[in-house]
Amino acid sequence: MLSTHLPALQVVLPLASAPVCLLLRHPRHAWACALTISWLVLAIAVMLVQQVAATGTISYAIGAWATPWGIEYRIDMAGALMILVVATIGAVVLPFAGRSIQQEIRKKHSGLFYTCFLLCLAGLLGIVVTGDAFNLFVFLEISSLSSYVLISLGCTRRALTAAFQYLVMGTIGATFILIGVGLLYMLTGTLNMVDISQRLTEVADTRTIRVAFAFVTVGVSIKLALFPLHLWLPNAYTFAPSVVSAFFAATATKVGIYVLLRLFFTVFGIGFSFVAMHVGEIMMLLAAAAMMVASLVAIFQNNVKRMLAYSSVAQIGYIILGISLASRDGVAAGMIHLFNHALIKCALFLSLGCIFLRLGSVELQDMRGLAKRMPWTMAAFVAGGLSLIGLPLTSGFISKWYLVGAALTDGYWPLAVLILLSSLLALIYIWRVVETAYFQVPGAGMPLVKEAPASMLIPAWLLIGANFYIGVDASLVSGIAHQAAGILIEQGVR
Amino acid sequence: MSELLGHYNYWIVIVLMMTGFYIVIARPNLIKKVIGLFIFQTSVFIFFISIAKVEGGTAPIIEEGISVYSNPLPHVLILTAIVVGLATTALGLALVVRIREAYGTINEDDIHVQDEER
Amino acid sequence: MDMVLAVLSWSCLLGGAIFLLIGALGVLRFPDFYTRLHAVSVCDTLGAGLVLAGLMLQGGFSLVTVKLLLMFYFMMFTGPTAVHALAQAAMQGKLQAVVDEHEPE
Amino acid sequence: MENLINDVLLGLLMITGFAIVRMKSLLGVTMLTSIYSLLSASLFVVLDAVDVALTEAAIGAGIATVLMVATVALTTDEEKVPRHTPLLPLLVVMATGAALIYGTLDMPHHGDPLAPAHRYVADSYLHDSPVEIGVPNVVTSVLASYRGYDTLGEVTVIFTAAAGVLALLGYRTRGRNIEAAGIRKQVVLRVIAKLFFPLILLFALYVQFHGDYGPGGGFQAGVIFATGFILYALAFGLGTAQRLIPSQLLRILAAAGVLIYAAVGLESMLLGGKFLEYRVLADDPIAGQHLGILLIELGVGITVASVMLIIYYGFVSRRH
Amino acid sequence: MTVLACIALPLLAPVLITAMRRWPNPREAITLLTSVGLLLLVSSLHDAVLHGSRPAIDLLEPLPGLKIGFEVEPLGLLFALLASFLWVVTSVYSIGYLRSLNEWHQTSFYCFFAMALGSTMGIAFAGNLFTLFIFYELLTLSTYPLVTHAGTAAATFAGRMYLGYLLGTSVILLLLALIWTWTLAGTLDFRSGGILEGIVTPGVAGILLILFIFGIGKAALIPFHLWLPAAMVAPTPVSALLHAVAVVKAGVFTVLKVAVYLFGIDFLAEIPATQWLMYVAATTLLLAALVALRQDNLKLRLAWSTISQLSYIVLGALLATPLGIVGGGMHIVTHAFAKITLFFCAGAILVATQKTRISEMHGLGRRMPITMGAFFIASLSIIGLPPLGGFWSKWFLALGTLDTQQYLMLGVLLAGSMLNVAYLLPIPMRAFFSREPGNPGDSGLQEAPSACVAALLVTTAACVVLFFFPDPVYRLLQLLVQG
Repeated sequence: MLSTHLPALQVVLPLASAPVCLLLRHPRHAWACALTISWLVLAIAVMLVQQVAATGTISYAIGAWATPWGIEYRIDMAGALMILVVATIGAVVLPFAGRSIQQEIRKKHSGLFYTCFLLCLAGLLGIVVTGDAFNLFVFLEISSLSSYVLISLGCTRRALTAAFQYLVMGTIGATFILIGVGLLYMLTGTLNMVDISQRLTEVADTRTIRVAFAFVTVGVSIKLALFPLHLWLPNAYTFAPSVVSAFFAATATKVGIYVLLRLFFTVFGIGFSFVAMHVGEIMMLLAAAAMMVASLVAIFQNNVKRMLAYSSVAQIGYIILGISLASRDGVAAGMIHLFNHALIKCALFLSLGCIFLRLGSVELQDMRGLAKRMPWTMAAFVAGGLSLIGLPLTSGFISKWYLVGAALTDGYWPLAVLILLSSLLALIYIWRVVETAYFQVPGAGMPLVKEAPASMLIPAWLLIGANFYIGVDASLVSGIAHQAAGILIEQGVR
Repeated sequence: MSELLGHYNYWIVIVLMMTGFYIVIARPNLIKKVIGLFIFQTSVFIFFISIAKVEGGTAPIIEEGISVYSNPLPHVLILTAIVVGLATTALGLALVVRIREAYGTINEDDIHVQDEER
Repeated sequence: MDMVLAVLSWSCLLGGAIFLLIGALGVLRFPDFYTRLHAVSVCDTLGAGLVLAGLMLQGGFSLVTVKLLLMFYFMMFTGPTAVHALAQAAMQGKLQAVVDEHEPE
Repeated sequence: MENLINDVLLGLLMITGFAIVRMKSLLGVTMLTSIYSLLSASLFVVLDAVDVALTEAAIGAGIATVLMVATVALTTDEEKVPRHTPLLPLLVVMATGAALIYGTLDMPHHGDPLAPAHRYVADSYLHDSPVEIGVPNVVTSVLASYRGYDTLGEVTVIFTAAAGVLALLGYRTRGRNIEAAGIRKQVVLRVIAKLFFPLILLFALYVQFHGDYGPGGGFQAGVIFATGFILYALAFGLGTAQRLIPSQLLRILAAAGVLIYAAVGLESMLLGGKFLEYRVLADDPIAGQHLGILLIELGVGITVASVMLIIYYGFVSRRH
Repeated sequence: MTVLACIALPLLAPVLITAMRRWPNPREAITLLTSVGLLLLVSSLHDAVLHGSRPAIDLLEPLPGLKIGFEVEPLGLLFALLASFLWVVTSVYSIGYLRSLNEWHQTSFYCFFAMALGSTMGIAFAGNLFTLFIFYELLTLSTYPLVTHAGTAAATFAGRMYLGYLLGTSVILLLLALIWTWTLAGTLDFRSGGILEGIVTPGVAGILLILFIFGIGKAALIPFHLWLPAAMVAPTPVSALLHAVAVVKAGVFTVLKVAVYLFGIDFLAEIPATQWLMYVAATTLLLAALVALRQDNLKLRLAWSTISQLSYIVLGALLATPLGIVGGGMHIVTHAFAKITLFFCAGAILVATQKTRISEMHGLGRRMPITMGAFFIASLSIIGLPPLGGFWSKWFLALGTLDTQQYLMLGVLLAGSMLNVAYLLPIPMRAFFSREPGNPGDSGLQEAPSACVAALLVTTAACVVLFFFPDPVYRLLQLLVQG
């Protein structure tokens, strides 16, 4: 009986436990509460994935109102994959948070931190499972508002300006989405995404719909930090608490990409998005620019968190590149990289979190000779870095393999070269860290630090392990991604 | 001509929206930015409510003897959006207060200069 | 009868509008804070009052008139209080009135 | 006549908007913003959106203004002249505006009753909701029942804002009376405030429970409720207000509101319905709908009111 | 199973080596035991392969159709035998070398050395190009710490060059070629006769070939050759085994595999780009030899010589004739023995006299007659004079050029050998026949530690033996070209 309510519970559980978390006075209790919930959420997510795999797309009518009148929760294979990503990262990051937050955030704020974390989790999950355009906006705002707060809790004052910058850009993005949804509603009279797509066929060739498309696309692109709308991201990731950077890098932008997928394929359809609006060509160009420019910028960063943030912008470029091909292979490649990059980036940010815990800094110059002091942490960083570069037997290799393959199949060989060139740039910036940590002698005034505690290392290594597992046997991920891409393309062709 | 008569309403609302948008992206003062966002959002609300208007209709509260009502759905959406807007504004202003305490200024250019110095 | 009511209500409305205009002009043209408060009070009392009266005449004996009466009642409280509070705040803030000793020629 | 009012209001909005761009005094800008909000609320009335108008007046012109004034008081009043000429923003804005205007060309005309937006889902709301839900105010029935989940999200959003303000500004929980000495002397103000305080709360309750039949509901009521306390706090000082309604209580109430809402949803799930399916709450589906709407509006009201106060306390207690 | 053991043994040895890090003797015993064990394991495969069996095993399938699997075929076996035999020798040598120089971080040296060997085994036995690519990258990564072993700024810089060139070419060009081949042919398995014939036009195949040949940066073709001289900052045993045998030979080995099993010899001959790539190889061959002439640092001269010699093998592969392939395969073996001897000598000189420059080696032959004698013999082998192994490989390569009427290439081969004479022979000549300025008297014998001397004697002897018994090598290569 309960199993039919899983889609609703998936979102309501973290949403309803957030207020409880606020009431818990002791930070430890709030942490335990958030941890339990995040694991339950993961369990639900796994069950949902199994359900979707067994029975196909799930639809859940909230309030039992039939689809165009009420709000529908709709989970297909792509959505299931996304839920899995978000829930997994949430469940992995929270054990890490216990220790890390204790150090980085003032004690009286930790309850609030976990409240906002759960809200953000609920918001992101809500975005994924909802089938209603306006409901998407609402949950987008839940996740955005909570993420502004989470970022502003970073320990320097620049966290405040980063959060403000994100707030301004994020709100502009959300308002653009709102405008787009309004225009769509104006011409179709409905808010349900599937319903919109059906009614859109009659009015697709109007200037209003074209503008609606443009606005929604730009709005979502701000959220997912597509080059050149990524300006909020480097600061936000750099100055947020370590856990938050890890969580966001793996989920927030990814969910944005998922929304973009939904828009292009489910709502507007390939014929409109890619043929009439040429969004494929535009996205391809921007993605290629992101891959090259952001990677180049990353090379010159001295703050490692910032370096990884720029690397994220570049990696988002990869994912968008796959999607812009609008072929089954391309979309599947994009989704595979979405999944893999979530794991990799999260692991990398977690290992930086370990470093920050002991060192109080993630500046490159402070990390000289660190590998001796924190061998496990640095090993995790190197393993993640190798995956980011895309060396074989890592998950990064699998996604690059598919991406290059998809680009070649569609005849875009310069893109294939660009993808590989950009991974070479990744090699350079990762290697700067490796050289500093392994081959330089620590300076005279460097503190004698210990290895990070196990509660923080285990989550990082779990992700690294998953990453290597995927590198060795990617059939599960690639199977889900291909199935999801197949459904999306099918919806998109109509 | 009918284009003009049928759409000038929307055009004015678009001008209003763009006024707010301009304040957000052109002004370095943080309070002004938040206010710009507020104006931008409020104007979008007006746009939605304009969509909902039905010529000759009344407020969507069912009463005997009235058959034409304005569209209630955008009203519902905007009720939600107003609250969301307030939440954003409150958070933005709270951030401004904290930024002022940390930097001693609420001018984006000055803040930038201070960040560069370090 | 209707005619008379219409004329009465419209003259009330018009009168109210004129007073509001005068008040606004005063706020713009008067030299300092305290004199401007004078102008504002005109808006609150005569301006708004006459408009409300005109509307009541239009509404006749119905729930609307009761609501308008309530509004008038509240405005009679809030307007003066607000002006009073403002003036006192200005006094406390040591805001000086502009006293122009030289008559313009 | 209606069109004329509409046009005049739009014109005033434009003037206010441009004035906000030009004006350098931030306090002045705040006032203009309040006016802008009030004007748009009036416009909403003309456009038949009474519920929205009430909300906009209470939130936009009311609470938001209070917060902006508080911020200006905590920071600075003057805006520096920007160093660079904002050419790029101007271009971006022009392009965005041009795109939107281009988009309007294929829109149905303003007020066109045959526009697709009015013909499909909205039409059936108007027809079916008296039968299915039995509440005259269609906005309430859509808000609370058909799209009740959005409203849950909305309550969560406002709850998030409270958590955010708490995290950013916090507040002093102990009642240290920090009102300026001046307010003590404001006898007239205090008397009037004392007089109005119960009236405002009464009105809030009216709006809360009259939402089914006329404009109103949990949001508006919550905001008005909070306004009453804000007035009280303004007249008698923050400490007094906090003794009346302590911060810790607000925290609990804010959480409780969201929990009530979620509990209604989960309860209907336990009773064999879908999430937020109110009709299973009572034997009679219509009664169930009424009960559900009543409960969730209560939850909304409680959360909104307490969140508004939390935010207000946060801003005001920041004053040194 | 034996195949897996061959790869796993050296990859797992580091665990034990690390466990024994406090006790040098057991630690080095483990290295020695492992290397001997590996040699035995690999040799046990020899007979089966010679009789036509091809032991194969598939491990994993990361992507559908993309397997990690191993298969023993003649060329791979030859390479594995070579590498594992020389590992035994080098282990002995490095124990003497490291101990007498008191190098730091010896444990990590042995660990990474063993891992590099494991990767080499993986390359040798790879059943498809994907597996080969994985171990190719693994080899780069596991040798990186060896290159930067010294820990100096120069070593770090060299490490950057090393990684940049090897990973860069492999990630951008080789991987691209790999994925492209996969999308075209749907498989990356090594099959006799190739997998590309009939699927792609010679034009496309030409582009692919260019990507492959340049992508295999370990083959050190101009312009991707600079990593090899840079890597000479590594300790001498590393240069000896890895940069004269394992790493560089892994590169040319891959070239041979690609030529034989991916393109197929016949199809390769049809591709117009082959001719152009041959010119590139010829240019590399001559230019690198010319540069070698001007090097004063002994190890650098040997490194440039290696670049030149590698091009012989690439050239052999590109001749696209059985004789050329056999010549290339032979040269892998003969050059390996000769070059490792030369490096051993260089190391021995460094250990005994701390001298690295050729200009300082006047009269060294009197003090280190064994070392310099070995140096002389190995030089002759590289030049290709009988009665030394190097003769056979050059012989077959020359036959290959005649077979395909590439007379220009024959000229290049001969000119290359002339240059070999010019840059190698002056060294023993100077050592034996000129006197140290300012130190006219005899200073007595001053040989390197006996472990070093023993090692270099073994390899020198092998150079000679190969001339008289080239048959085992030849038979394996014959199997390769016959399919």
